[in-house]
Amino acid sequence: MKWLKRNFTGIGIVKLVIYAFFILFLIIPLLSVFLVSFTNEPINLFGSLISMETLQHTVSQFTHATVDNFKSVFSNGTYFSALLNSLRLSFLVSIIVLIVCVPIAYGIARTKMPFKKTISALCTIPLIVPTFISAYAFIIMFGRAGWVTYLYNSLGGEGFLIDPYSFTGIVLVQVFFFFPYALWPMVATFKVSDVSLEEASRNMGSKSWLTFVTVTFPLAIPGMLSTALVIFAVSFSDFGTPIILAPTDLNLLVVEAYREIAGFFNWGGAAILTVIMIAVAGFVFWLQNHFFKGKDYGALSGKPKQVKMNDNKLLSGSLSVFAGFVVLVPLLAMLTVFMQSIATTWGVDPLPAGYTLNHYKDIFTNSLGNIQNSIILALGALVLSIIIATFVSYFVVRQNSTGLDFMTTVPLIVPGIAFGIALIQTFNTAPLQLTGTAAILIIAYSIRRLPYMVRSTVGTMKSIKGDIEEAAVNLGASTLTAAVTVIGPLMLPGIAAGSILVFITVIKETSITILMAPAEWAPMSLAIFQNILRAEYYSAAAMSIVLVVLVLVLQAIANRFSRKEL
Amino acid sequence: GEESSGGEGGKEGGKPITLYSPETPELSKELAAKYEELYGTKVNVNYAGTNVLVNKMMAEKGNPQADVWYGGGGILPFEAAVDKDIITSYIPESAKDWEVVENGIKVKHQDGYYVGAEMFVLGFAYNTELVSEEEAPKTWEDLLDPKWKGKIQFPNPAASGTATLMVLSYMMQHGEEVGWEYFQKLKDQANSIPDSGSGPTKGAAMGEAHIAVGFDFMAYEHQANGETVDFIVPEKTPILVNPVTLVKDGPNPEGGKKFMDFMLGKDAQQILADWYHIPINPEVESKTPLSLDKIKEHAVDLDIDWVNENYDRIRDEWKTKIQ
Amino acid sequence: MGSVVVEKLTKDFSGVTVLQNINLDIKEGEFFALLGPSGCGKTTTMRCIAGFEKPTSGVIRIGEKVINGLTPNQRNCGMVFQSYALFPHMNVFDNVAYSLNVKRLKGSNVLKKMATYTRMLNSRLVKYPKDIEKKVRDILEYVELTEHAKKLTSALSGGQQQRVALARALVMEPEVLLMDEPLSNLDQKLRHTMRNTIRKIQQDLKITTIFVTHDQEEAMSMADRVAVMNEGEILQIGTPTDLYSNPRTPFIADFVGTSNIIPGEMLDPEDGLSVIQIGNQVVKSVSTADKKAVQVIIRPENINVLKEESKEYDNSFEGEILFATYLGSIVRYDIKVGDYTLTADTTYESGKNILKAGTSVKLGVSPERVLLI
Amino acid sequence: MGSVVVEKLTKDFSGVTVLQNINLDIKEGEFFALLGPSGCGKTTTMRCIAGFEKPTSGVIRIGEKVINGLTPNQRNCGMVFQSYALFPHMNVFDNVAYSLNVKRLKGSNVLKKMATYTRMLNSRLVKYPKDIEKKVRDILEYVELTEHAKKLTSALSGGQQQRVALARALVMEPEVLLMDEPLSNLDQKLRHTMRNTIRKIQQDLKITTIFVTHDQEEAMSMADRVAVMNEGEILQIGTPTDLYSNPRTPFIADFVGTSNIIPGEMLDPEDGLSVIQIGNQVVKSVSTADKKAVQVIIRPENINVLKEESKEYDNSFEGEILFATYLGSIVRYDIKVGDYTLTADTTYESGKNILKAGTSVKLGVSPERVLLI
Ligand SMILES: Nc1ncnc2c1ncn2[C@@H]1O[C@H](COP(=O)(O)OP(=O)(O)OP(=O)(O)O)[C@@H](O)[C@H]1O
Ligand SMILES: Nc1ncnc2c1ncn2[C@@H]1O[C@H](COP(=O)(O)OP(=O)(O)OP(=O)(O)O)[C@@H](O)[C@H]1O
Ligand SMILES: [Fe+3]
Ligand SMILES: [Mg+2]
Ligand SMILES: [Mg+2]
Repeated sequence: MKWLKRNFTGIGIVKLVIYAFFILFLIIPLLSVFLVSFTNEPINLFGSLISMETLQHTVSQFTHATVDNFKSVFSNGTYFSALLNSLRLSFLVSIIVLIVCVPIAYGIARTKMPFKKTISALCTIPLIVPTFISAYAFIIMFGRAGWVTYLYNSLGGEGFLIDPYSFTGIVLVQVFFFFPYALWPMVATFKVSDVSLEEASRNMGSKSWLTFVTVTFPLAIPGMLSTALVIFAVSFSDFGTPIILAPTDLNLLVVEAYREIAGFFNWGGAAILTVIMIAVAGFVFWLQNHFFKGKDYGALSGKPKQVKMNDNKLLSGSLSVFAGFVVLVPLLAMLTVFMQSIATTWGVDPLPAGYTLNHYKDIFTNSLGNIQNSIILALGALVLSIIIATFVSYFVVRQNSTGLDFMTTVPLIVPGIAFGIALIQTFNTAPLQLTGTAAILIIAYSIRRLPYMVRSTVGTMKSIKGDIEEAAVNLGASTLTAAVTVIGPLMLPGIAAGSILVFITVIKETSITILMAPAEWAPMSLAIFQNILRAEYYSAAAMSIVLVVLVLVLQAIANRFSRKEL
Repeated sequence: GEESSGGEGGKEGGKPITLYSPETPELSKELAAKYEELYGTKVNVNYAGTNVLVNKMMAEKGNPQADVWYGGGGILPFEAAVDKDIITSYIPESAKDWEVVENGIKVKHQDGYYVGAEMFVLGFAYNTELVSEEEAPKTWEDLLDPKWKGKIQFPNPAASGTATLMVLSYMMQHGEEVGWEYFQKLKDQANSIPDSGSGPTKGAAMGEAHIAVGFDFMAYEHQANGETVDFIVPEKTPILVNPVTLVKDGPNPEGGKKFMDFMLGKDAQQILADWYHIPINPEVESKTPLSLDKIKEHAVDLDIDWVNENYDRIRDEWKTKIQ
Repeated sequence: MGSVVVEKLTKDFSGVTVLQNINLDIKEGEFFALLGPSGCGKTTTMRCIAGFEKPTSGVIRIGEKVINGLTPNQRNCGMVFQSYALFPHMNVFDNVAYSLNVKRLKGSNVLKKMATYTRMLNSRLVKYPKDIEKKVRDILEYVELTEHAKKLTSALSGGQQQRVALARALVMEPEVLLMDEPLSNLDQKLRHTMRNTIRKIQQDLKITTIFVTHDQEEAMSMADRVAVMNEGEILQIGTPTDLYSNPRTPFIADFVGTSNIIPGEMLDPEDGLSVIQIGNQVVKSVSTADKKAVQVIIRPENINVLKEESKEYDNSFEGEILFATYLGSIVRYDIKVGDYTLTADTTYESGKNILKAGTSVKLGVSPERVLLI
Repeated sequence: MGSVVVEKLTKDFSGVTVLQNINLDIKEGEFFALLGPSGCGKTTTMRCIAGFEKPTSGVIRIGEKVINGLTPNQRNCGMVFQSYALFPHMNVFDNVAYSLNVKRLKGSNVLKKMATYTRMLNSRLVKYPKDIEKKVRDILEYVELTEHAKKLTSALSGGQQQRVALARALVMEPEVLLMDEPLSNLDQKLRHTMRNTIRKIQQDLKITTIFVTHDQEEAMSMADRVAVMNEGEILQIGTPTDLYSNPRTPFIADFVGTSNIIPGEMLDPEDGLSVIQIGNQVVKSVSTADKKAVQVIIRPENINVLKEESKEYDNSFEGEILFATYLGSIVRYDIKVGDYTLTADTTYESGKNILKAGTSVKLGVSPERVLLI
């Protein structure tokens, strides 16, 4: 009773709704897939609630449950080595990405770096390109017949400049194409930091870099770790890159899981691997929480300070050069993709055999509807994730809802195909028949991409001091109103960063789309995928270019819009 | 559910048919359009990879959404689907009198769970700028020639059905011990072993590989796009039909059956031929240099039951035995 | 209605007791000051009343209602935060108008609600209604910020920010107003104006007010009653004059205005006056104590610094100036008397010289000005 | 070496002039106070000197060196920020030790450097060397924070935070020390101790110090010289007594201690004293002015409130008590005299009654206490 009373406030209801949402659309579906690892057959949980027959069927399934799958997975040594390989890859990628991102993020958020706008725009591009396209682009550049290899060899080099079919190759592709996942949230963290602290440090004799290392950087650490978790998970669960680039002796856990499920329809095995992956994510998550418990510094205080841009020419110049170098690789890859999109064919030679615009013509005659669908679906998912993420980060930071925090991190690590199957299995029949609707697609997108938003907003939220919110509540606002009118707007940098990530990744999402998109809602990513399917790499490339242009245009519009409003 | 409403199908209009097809989307679309043109019934096409579609059908078991399923890179996924209890038996009139196995090729399921619509040949794609026709390997053993070291790609048997087929057929012919020895050597020849069945052929087209293992139509499709690839049918090699089948408890079974009839008819077979597939209907001429007649002496005898029994084991052993 | 009662309030922070058995009984409409050294628990007490800290134990009531279980926004306590806690994304006007907007959200119709919400998110989109506009303008005028109304709070000076915090709390006309050093960053002139403004609003609206200040002059001049705290405990509660004249302990005497505190020993009374032995001198006092070892307390302004002996004073000592501090209207001398150093304040008269260190002086103190504790 | 010279300093914020033609000439080792109403530009002046704001025009020199082009860390100016600016990720000890760590980074060998870096990032990994440890301990003792050394700054009370900020600036022993209201959140007792501490350190090390305070008593008692600012301009610079006795404008007179300022008209002098007509009364003064319309300035403590007429005073008026404010050691009366309201301060004597509103009184002012501007 008391509990009810305490939680039946506006914000309490919101919390309940969010929990219900996640339990319904994430936990139960995943649970049902997990159960499959015992029964080896699809299970209809909700159906069992309304139909005796289904219930009996389900019960009989459970009576035949075995733990064979577990035995076979745990007795198979390859999975253990796959796990170790995956961990090695993800840690390495996370660390390199953090190192690469810190200077660029600082440059964008806090300096008057030359070409800032251009660099910012270029930094979103790597996200837009589907991983297999970027992996192929990498081959076209660095492969045996790649143009970079060609240049390198004609300059007297031997063999590869970089071997794309190697651990290094995978690391490089992931670093260069995943770094924006960390970059944008980090930019947000730097944007909300309190400048007077840096001034204090400078005043005590620190040079600007020392100030950065000892004050700016440590203050950004909570936000940064929050995003490192994203990189870790994205790298850990990416299979697009390794499936194309992994040398045969490098087995990775996701790839194994993907093979189990996609190649052999072995849901049981895949479910177990997924559980292992979630456990790993849980461990990393715990690690992060454990080491940084109580270190939410709250730099943005109730004594407002103005953010001042660092205009040290040397610093901003070199940051600009560094950022330029980092975006150069994805940029060249994009250029390669672009060349591919206007090529008739592109074989052994360093340049395409001929040029054509037919691929683009095809797109504009056949796929305009897909583009429209993509935008609508992505906007839907975006709005849903903004709302959920704002509240989730509020609960996580202010009310210490670690459970919610973890729950919104899990989708990062669950392979898309597993999550899609889980959703179909759960929502394919009455009482909750949602498959085939745009609604479930939007929900699935939101849940799957929400972590990017949550990580980013949690980071920003942590830098907002509690006294500001207390003041709002003290002035009579309910916690809900305070969250919406004070905390929300202050989190804008974080929300903006998250929005870029969510919007783009939803637009390029394939694994769930293939499984769940109804024909009338087929988005762009599905069209690209189909082109890949029919080996139409040139059209796929053209589509990717269209996607990139589309996102850049939308981003420019959003920028202009938001600058006017805020 | 919406089963109660809707007509019997077959007449003008009628209840739409849902087709699940992992084959080239444009091809499937053409098939659907042709059917609609002929019978006036709308055919909704759902494309995705074979794996995705099978998983989808498994997940949808409580309330299946598809009526017909066409294609899957050969019969193996269909054999598996029989066990998964997601397809049901139906053989069109025109295929009633076919033997189950003709010329060593299994063309339909013994209990009628699927029927072949076209032929796939496993062979070698090669980049014509890098390799001349004479040089190109003619037998599976030729692949071990040292001159191909680091120049071959083949799909990964741990992931791709096409590749597992290659492994199994070799083992059936030469025994397992010789087989493992062979594949260890083949693996050492390869510069990449992608997961996807079509990956190696793509690699050959890009010049990443000189020789690639894959199905005939993959190479011919690239060739038609202007890429410098061609295809060799090895001396003895697995040849498979690519089937079409009726989904169990689909929303429109009558429509599904009619569509299967259509698939074996001349109109559909012509479309397949136009997409460089080898039609199963001998009356329709192939667009590629290959035809049923020309390839049947290359076919190895495939004991599909043996394949079904040993599939999982061999795949697991591949993961541990081949380093 | 608006009385505030705190009973046996205790508060721990991870095991460390910060407040111990705090009891307050603040009457409706009273102006109540909390006085105490830095870190003694004043802010924590306020935060418990406002609902931002959960008391470890104890009961808090506003009017008749126990409010322990209420959320901060249900308590109707305005608060001026020691850290200001301004909304950095809003301009001065929006900051001040916040509570009025919130009020408007209650019970009004949906359209109005929507409009108010929008205004709270971006005040350029929806205009303020006349009544809010007027109220905010008025209070901004009071705190002399009218010309800064449209500035972001980050473009304000420290004192201006503090005034925004003050205006924001005053405008909501709460039942109970909590102010945590609301004037600490203002210059003396402005402080005086603000004190009058606060006093006026408080009396007009009969808001029960609790006020933390580090400045006993402020506490003395504004408060109806003052509570002196130290180390998480309340030492004495009383009217300003009461505290000044009858401090219960030397600590209080010293804290409420500077004091000379000297340990002494009671001798037998003489002529109805107590006589106390300090070192080799004696001091006479009108007050009495019922123990032998006493603390003698003399305020600096009650020590008269004379050039020559004067019969006027019953207590008279010889001393030597150690140090002189010029404090504007007064000059403070540290004077060596026997083994002790006494502090004495004299009115500064311009033109007259300040006494140099080393000067010998006579000190006179009347027995009425000598307190015994 | 450590003198600070500011010449024609001007500062605009997006077109609005906040500082106008500021000229300061602060001698080496001088203790200099900036006094002025809230928002007048004190903090901005400091920030220009410390290098956080770029002057729109003007030259700033420390010693002989023009420092306009130097970055803040090259200026060796310690600063106590009005907003404290404590590092929230460090505990009290690490905050205070920061500048000492930074110093250690210069010129020492690589190993030591590495160790220092590590310590700055996480002080649990590398111990502090004895000398830093000792210095920090000492300064923490001065500011009475020894027992809080290991706390994160967010777990401190407002006053404790301010003391950390103070300690952090003092420990670095800079050439020039800038302090922006460093004592505003401290209680009077602690303020006194801190004033002495600051003064002592400043004199020991001969640090040129610029000090902003809202409290003229503080400015008067601590500073060698005081500059009074208003609206971005400097009005007068002088020693405390100078400012108090000879304010150049009524604004300054009023700002440096409370004043009664009354416009009057000069009549012919009498007995060597100026005679000024105010309303229908006359006032005599020892000071003179060479214009007719003058401002008469009388400090509240120089108005003696008497029960009966006294011959002692050359100036004597009749008045009626309007209002009495109790300020601890003094009682302040607002008294109606003719058309004017005067403020008068009297020493409070416990036991004696405070005069009630409505009481008729006589006021006496000696001509030496009447200032003309
Ligand atoms: N970044 C800014 N943009 C615009 N105006 C500003 C900015 N910073 C300060 N100001 C204005 O400049 C004036 C002087 O500010 P400053 O902080 O120097 O005052 P101050 O004398 O320190 O006052 P206080 O005693 O209240 O701290 C103020 O009116 C303030 O509003
Ligand atoms: N979150 C916390 N964790 C641990 N100790 C705390 C915390 N908050 C406050 N304290 C301690 O509690 C004591 C009382 O703090 P409080 O803020 O109430 O003091 P205060 O009387 O307001 O002092 P000031 O006048 O300096 O603002 C202080 O010693 C402080 O260090
Ligand atoms: Fe003060
Ligand atoms: Mg406090
Ligand atoms: Mg200031």
